[in-house]
Amino acid sequence: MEKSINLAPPATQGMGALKKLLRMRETGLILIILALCIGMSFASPYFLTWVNIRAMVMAFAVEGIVVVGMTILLISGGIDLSVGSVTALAMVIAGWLFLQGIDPWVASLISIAACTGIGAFMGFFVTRVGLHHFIVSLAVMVIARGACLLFTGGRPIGLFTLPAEFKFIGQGAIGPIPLVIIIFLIVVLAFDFMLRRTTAFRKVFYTGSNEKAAAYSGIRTKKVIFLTTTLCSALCGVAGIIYMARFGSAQPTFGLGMELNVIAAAVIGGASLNGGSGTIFGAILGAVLLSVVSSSLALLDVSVYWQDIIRGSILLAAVSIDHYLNKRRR
Amino acid sequence: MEKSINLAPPATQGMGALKKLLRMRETGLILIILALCIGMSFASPYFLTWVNIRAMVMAFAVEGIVVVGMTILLISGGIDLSVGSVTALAMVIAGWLFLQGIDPWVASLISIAACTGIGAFMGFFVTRVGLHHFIVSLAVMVIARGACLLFTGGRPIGLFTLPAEFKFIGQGAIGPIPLVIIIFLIVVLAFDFMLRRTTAFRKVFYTGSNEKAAAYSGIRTKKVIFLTTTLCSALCGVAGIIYMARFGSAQPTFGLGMELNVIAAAVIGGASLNGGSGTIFGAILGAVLLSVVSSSLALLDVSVYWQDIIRGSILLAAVSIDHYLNKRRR
Amino acid sequence: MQDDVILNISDLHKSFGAVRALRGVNFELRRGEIHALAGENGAGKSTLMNIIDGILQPDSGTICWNGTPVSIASPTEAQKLGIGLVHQEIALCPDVSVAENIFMSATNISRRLLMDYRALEDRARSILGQLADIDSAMLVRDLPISHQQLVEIAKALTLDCKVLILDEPTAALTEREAQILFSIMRRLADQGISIIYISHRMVEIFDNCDRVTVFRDGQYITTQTVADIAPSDVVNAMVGRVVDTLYPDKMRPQDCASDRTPPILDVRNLSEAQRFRDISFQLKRGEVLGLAGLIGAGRSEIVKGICQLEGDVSGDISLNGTPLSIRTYGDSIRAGMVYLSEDRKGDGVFLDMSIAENISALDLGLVGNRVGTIDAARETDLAETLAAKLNIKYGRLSDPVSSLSGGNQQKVAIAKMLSVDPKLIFLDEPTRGVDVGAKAEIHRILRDLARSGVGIVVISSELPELIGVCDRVLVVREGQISGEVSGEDMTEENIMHLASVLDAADAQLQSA
Amino acid sequence: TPVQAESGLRCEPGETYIMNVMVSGHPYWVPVYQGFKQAAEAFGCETIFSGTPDYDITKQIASFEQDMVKQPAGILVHPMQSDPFIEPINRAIENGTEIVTFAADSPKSNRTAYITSDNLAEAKFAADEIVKQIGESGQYAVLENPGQSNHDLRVTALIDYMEANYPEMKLVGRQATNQDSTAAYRATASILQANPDLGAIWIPEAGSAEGAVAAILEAKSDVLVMHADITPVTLEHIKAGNIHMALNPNQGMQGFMGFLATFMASHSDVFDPFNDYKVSGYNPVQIPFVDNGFAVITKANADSFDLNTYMEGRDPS
Ligand SMILES: Nc1ncnc2c1ncn2[C@@H]1O[C@H](COP(=O)(O)OP(=O)(O)OP(=O)(O)O)[C@@H](O)[C@H]1O
Ligand SMILES: Nc1ncnc2c1ncn2[C@@H]1O[C@H](COP(=O)(O)OP(=O)(O)OP(=O)(O)O)[C@@H](O)[C@H]1O
Ligand SMILES: [Mg+2]
Ligand SMILES: [Mg+2]
Repeated sequence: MEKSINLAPPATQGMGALKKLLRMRETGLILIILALCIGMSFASPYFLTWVNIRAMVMAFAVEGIVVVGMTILLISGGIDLSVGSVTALAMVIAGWLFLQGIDPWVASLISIAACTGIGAFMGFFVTRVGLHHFIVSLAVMVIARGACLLFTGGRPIGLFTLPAEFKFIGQGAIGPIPLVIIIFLIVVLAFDFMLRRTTAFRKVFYTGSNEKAAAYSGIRTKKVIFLTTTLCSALCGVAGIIYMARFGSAQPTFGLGMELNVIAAAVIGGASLNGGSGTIFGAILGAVLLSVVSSSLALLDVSVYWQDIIRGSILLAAVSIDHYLNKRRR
Repeated sequence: MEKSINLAPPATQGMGALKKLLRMRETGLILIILALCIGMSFASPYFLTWVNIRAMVMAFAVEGIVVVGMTILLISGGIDLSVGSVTALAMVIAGWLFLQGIDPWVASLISIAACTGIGAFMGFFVTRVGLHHFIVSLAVMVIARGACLLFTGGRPIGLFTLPAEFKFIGQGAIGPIPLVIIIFLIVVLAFDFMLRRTTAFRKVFYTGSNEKAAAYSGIRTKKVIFLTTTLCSALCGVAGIIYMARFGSAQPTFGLGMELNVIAAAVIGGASLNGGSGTIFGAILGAVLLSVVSSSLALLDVSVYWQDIIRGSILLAAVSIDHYLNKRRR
Repeated sequence: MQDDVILNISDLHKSFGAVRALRGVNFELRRGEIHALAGENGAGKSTLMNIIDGILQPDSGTICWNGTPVSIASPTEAQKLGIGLVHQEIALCPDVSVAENIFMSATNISRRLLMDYRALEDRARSILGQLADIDSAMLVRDLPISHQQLVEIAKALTLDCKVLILDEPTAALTEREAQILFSIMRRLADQGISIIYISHRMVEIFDNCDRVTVFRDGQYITTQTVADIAPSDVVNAMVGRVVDTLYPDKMRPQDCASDRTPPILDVRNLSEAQRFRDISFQLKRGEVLGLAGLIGAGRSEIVKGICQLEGDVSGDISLNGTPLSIRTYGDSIRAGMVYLSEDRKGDGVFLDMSIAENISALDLGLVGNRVGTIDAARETDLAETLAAKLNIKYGRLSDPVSSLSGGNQQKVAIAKMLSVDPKLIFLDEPTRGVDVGAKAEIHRILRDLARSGVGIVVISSELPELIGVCDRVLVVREGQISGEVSGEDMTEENIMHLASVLDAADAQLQSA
Repeated sequence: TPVQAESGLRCEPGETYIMNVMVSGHPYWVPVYQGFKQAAEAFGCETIFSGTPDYDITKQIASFEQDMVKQPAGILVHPMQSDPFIEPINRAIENGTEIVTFAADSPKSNRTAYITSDNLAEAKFAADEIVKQIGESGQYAVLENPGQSNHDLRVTALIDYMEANYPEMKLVGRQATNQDSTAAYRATASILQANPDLGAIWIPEAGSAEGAVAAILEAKSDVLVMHADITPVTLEHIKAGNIHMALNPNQGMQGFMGFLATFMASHSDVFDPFNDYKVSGYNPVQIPFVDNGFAVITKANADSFDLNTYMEGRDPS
C-alpha cells in the first residue's frame, strides 16, 4: 500500500525553520508592522527614539493584559463587552478600599477577587442560564459602570498617598525598562506558552471549535467556558490594579470603548469571532499595530480632522493585506 | 397503532390562534414589557399619559429604523458597528450640502446615496476580500466618524434655516401622531412583512442559517450578504436625515455607542448573533424594552448613581426570563 | 448511442495544494441510466461531483453537456442545466423549517414575490410522505441526523433535474428507507432522468445500478455494465489488489470467558423519561454485540444514556463487575467506556482543527507531560500510529480534518476512540461512508479488540454488517428491547420482524 | 541676559509651543487654539495642536510623551485626569519643557500655571439668573454627566448654592445624559412628564441642551432653559427664544492666557521676582490660577458667538 501521500519531505533543518516562520499565521502581521515602522522612521526622526518606543509600548501594555484574556475567551467561543467597565471597577474598588484604610496590597487582592467574581457571575449566566455572552456582558458593562459611579460619586479618586512600593508596580522601572512592560511581557509569554502547549488550554480550542464535539470528547465545555469568562474578568482586575498604581488614581470613567479596541486587536491578530482559533502572540501584534498607527499619526502632527480617516483606512488596508497573505500561503 | 410523534392534535381554530400566539418567539418579551408597564403605571401617574407614551416612542423611533437594518444584517450572519457614525455622517453630509446651497431634499437623497455607498463598500470588503463584518465595520466606524469631523471641523451644523416642509418630516404630526412615528411604523411594518413573507428576504434567513447549504441550493449568498450590508447602511442614512429634520442640526458626534444599543435591541428580540434567526417585530420589542426601562428610571427620578446598575440588572433579568419562557415553550 | 450521452467528462484534473485529488479522470453518463461511482475513500468521487455541481472548479479538462463543452461556475448554473446534488455531508439550514429547506432551490428561482407557506408545507408533506414520517413544520435543527439525511434526499427530489447525483445517501439510512429510495430512483430513471449513485455498499450498486465506474487515487480505472462484472472485480479495481471482503470470524470458544468472570457490561432496568424504558442486557467478554432497529427506535439514545452523554437516565450499569457511578461523559471515558457518534460533522470531529489534534482530543494525558504540557512529538506519534493502523489518507497531520474525504474523516473519528485504549466502545454507524477495504479492516480491528477483552457494541443501519460482524444482535423498537437474535437466527428477516412497528401493534392486540 | 533684552520677548527660530488635549476633534478646543496661536504669532513662535482623538487617558499620556520627544519650549495641556499626569508633567519639566494646564488641572504636579474658567462662578450666576426669572420658590431640574469633572462641578455647585441661598427652590429632576442628545431628549421628556410645574432646567453642556430643547418644544412647555457652552444649534435656539441663556467660558482668552503663561514660564529669565524660586526650584513665573472669565449669551449678543463665522478664513490647526 502506498504509504499514503506524505508529500512534504522533511527539508533540511534551516529551510524547515524558515518555512515554518513563513507558514506562521502571524508573519503577515509582522511584515506589515515592520513596513509601517520603517516608513515611520523615515518620516519622523523621533520615531525610533527610546522615549517614543517606550511611550508606544506603555500605551498598550496594560490593555495588552486584557487582550490576553479576551483572546482566550474568543477562542473558547465567547466575547466580553464589559472589559472596560470591569477594569475601571477594579481601580475604583481597590482605591476606595485603600481610602477606607485597608492595606493597598490587600485592597488589590480583594478587588481582583471581586472582578473574578464578576466574571464568574457572567459565566453563570452564560453556562447555566444559557444566555449569549454578548448580551450578558453588555448588561454587566452597564452594571459595572454604574457601580463605579456609585463608589465614587462620579469623581476620580485621588490616591496620592499610595505607598511608594505599591506605586512602583506602575511607575517603577528595572534598569531602563518600566516594570509595567516587564509584567506585560511576563503575562503575554506565560499565557502564550500555556495556550500553545498545555493540555488544559488545548480544551479551550476544542470547545470553541465545536462545542458539541468537545462535549462528545468528554470535555466539560461549560466549565471551560465558565473559566475563560472568569479568567478574562480576572485579568481585567489585574490590569485595573496596574493602572491604579501607574496613575495614582482611580477613575470611574476609565476604559470607555476599550472593548472594541481589545476585540479588534485580537481579531486583527487572527482570533476568530466564531471561536476555535487565535493566538496571544497574534493578538498582541494586533494591539501593536493599532498602537503604532495611532502613535504615528500623533507624532506626524496629522490634522485631527484627518486622523480618524487615515487610522481607519490603514486598519482596513492592513487587515486586507494580512488576509491576502494568509490566503496565498495556504 | 400509536401513530407516534404527532402529539399536537389539530385543535379548534380559536384555540389554535391562542396557541400560535403563545408559541410565538415574541410573546415572552411582550409579557415582560407589559409587566414593566403595569408596574410603572402604579409607580407613576404620568406613565400612561399620551404625552409620556409619545415621548417614549419618539425616543427610539428613529433608532428603530436602524434596528430594522441591523436585524436583517444579523439574520444574514453579519454585524455592523458603524451604524452610529454612518447615521451621523448622513446628517453631516446632508447638512453640509444644504449649507452649500443645495435643495434639502436633493441633499438628503445624495446623503442617503452616500450611506448606501458606504454599505456597498463594506459589503465589498466582506464578500470579495473576505474579511469579517466586525473588523470591516469597525474600520468604517472610525473612517465615517473622521469624515464627520472633516466636514464640520468637529462643530455641530446649525440648520435652523431648513424649510418648514422639510422640518415637517421630523417635527410635524398628522393628527396627534408625530410623522416620525408614522414613518417608523411604516418602515417596521413593511420590513417585518417582507422578511416574513417575501421570497427575496427568505434568502436572507437561508444564507445566515447555513451559508454553504444556501449556496448549494443556488442562492447567491455573497450577493445576499452584500445587499443586507448595504441596506443597513442605507437605513442609517434614512435615520440620519430624519434626525436632522427633527433636531434642525447635524452633529458630528451623534450616535456614539449607538451600535451596542441597536445590536442589543435585536438580540433581546431574538436575533441570533450567528445568523439565521430573528424578527423585526422582536427587535423592535427589544428597543421598546430598553426605552421603557430608561424612561421609567428617569420618570421615577432614580438617583443617577443607581440608574446604570438598575438598568443593567433589569436588562439581564428580562433576557433571562425571556430565555426561560422560550425554553419552556419548546 | 452517442447522443444518448448527457454528460461526458474527459481528462479532468483537480489539486488541492499538494494533494492531487483528480488526475485525468473520465466519466460518461447516459440518459436514463443509474450509474454507480465506486472508489476507495479519498479516490476523488465527491470532488468530481462538486465539480459537476459547480462548487469546485477543475484545474483542467472538459465537461460536455449534451455534447457541448460547458463550464459550470456555480451551483446556480448547475441548477440551470438541470443538475441536482445530494451532498455526502448534510448541508441544511438548521434554523429553517423542513418544508422551506426542501424547497430552498425552488424558492430561489421562483418568480413569485410572496411565500405561500401552506402550499409549501403541503407539498413538502406529500414528498416526505413517500420517505418517512417527518413533520414538515419542524426546524431542521431539531431532527436526528437520519431524518436530516432524508430531508436532503427529499430536497433533491423536488429539483426539476435531468441529472441527479446522490453522494452516499444511504450511509445513515436503514434498509427500509434505502429500499424506498431505490424504488424512487428507478422511477426517475424510467422517466429519463440520469442518476449518479455513489456508495460503498456493493449490494446496493449491483441491485440497482446499470453501470459502474471505478476510480482509484484520483484516476479513472474502468466503466462496466453491472451485468458483466462481479462485485469482487469492482472491489479489486477500486483497491488495485485482491481484497478479502469477508467478515472476520465470529467468536471462538477460547474467547469466551469462564462463567465466573463477570460480563464486561451489565445493564439493568435502564430508563429515560421519554426516549426508552426498561433496557436490560449484558455484554459478555469476547463477544461483539449489535443493536438493530428502525430509524428513531432509540438505539443511539440508549447508548448515549449509558455513557451519560444525554438524558437523565435511571438504572444500574456495571462495567467488568463493578457498579458504575458516573455522572459525566468524562467519567465514562476515564472508566474506559467511549462512544463513537453517528453525526461525525456535528459532534464527531473538529473540522477546523488538525488531524493530530483531533485524534488526541479524548485524553490529552496521553500526549501530555507530567507538568501538563503537550508533547508535540508524542502527539504526532500517536496520530501517525493510528492513521497508519486505520489507513487514513492525508497530506500532513497538521492539515485540518475538513480537508479530508468523508470516509477518512470517519476514520479520524474512530482513531480518536481507539487512542485511549478503551475497555468498552459503543460504535454508532462506525463504517458510515467508509470504503470496502477499510471497512473490512475496521471489522477485523473490532474483532481483534473483542478477542483481547475489549467490549464492542455496534449500532448499524446496515443489516449485513451487523450480521457479519456481531455474535449477537439486540433489536430495539420504540425505546424497548423487542428481542435478541444470535447464531443461526441472525437473519435480516428475523431482525426486521422484531424491529418493525406493525408487529408491535399485533403484539398489543394479542395481549389485549 | 543682554541678548534677551535686545530682542525683547521673542521666540528663537524653531521655538515651538504645543497645545495638547483629549478628544481633539471637539469644537471646544477650536477657539482656544486660535487664542493660543494668535498669542504665539505675536511673539514669533511656532505652535502645534496635538493630543488624542479618543476619550482615553492612556492615549493622551502617550501623545503627551510623544510631544516631549520633540523638545518643545512648552506645552499647554488639558489633562484628562489630574493624578495620572503628575509624573509625565514633572518629567517634562525636568527635561526643560514648561508645562501649563488649562480647563482641567493637575494640582499636585509642578506645572507653572493653571488657566480656567470658574465653574463655581458660572453655577452661581446661573442660579441667580434662574431665581431672577422664575422667582425664589419653584421647581428646577438638572441634566448631568457624572464622571466629567467640570460638568460635575457646574451641576453640584448650582445645587449647593440653591440649597444654601434659596431653600424654596426645589430640585425635582436629576438625570445623567452624558452629552448624548437622544438621552437628553428622553430624560427631559420624562422629567417634564413627572413635573408639570417645572420652572427651569440647568444643563452643564450644549450637546444635551439640544436634545432637551427638542423635548421641551414638543411638550409645548415653557420651561426656562439655561446651559453652559454653546453649539451653533443652541445659539439658534437662543436667538429663537427657546433657550433663555447660555454661559460660555471665554475660550479665546483661555488659549491666549495659556500661551502667555507657557511662554513666560519658558522665558522666565526676564524676571527675577521677590520670592524663593532660586532655592525651591520652582519656575519664577509661577501663577497659581488664572480665571479666563465667561460670557453670558442671550438673544442680544448671540450673533457674536457664531464659531463658523469666526473661523471663516482661519486655519483650525
Ligand atoms: N478542501 C480540500 N482541501 C484539501 N484536500 C482536499 C479537499 N477536499 C478534498 N481533498 C482531498 O481530495 C481527495 C479526494 O477527496 P474526495 O472527497 O473527493 O474523496 P471521495 O472519493 O469522495 O472519498 P469518500 O469515499 O471518503 O467520500 C482526498 O485525498 C481529500 O483529502
Ligand atoms: N434532540 C432531540 N430532541 C428530541 N427528540 C429527539 C432528539 N434526538 C432524538 N430524538 C428522538 O429520539 C428518538 C430516537 O432517535 P434516534 O434517531 O437516535 O434513534 P436510533 O435508533 O439511534 O435511530 P438512528 O440512529 O438510526 O436514527 C427519535 O424519535 C428522535 O426523534
Ligand atoms: Mg466523498
Ligand atoms: Mg441513531
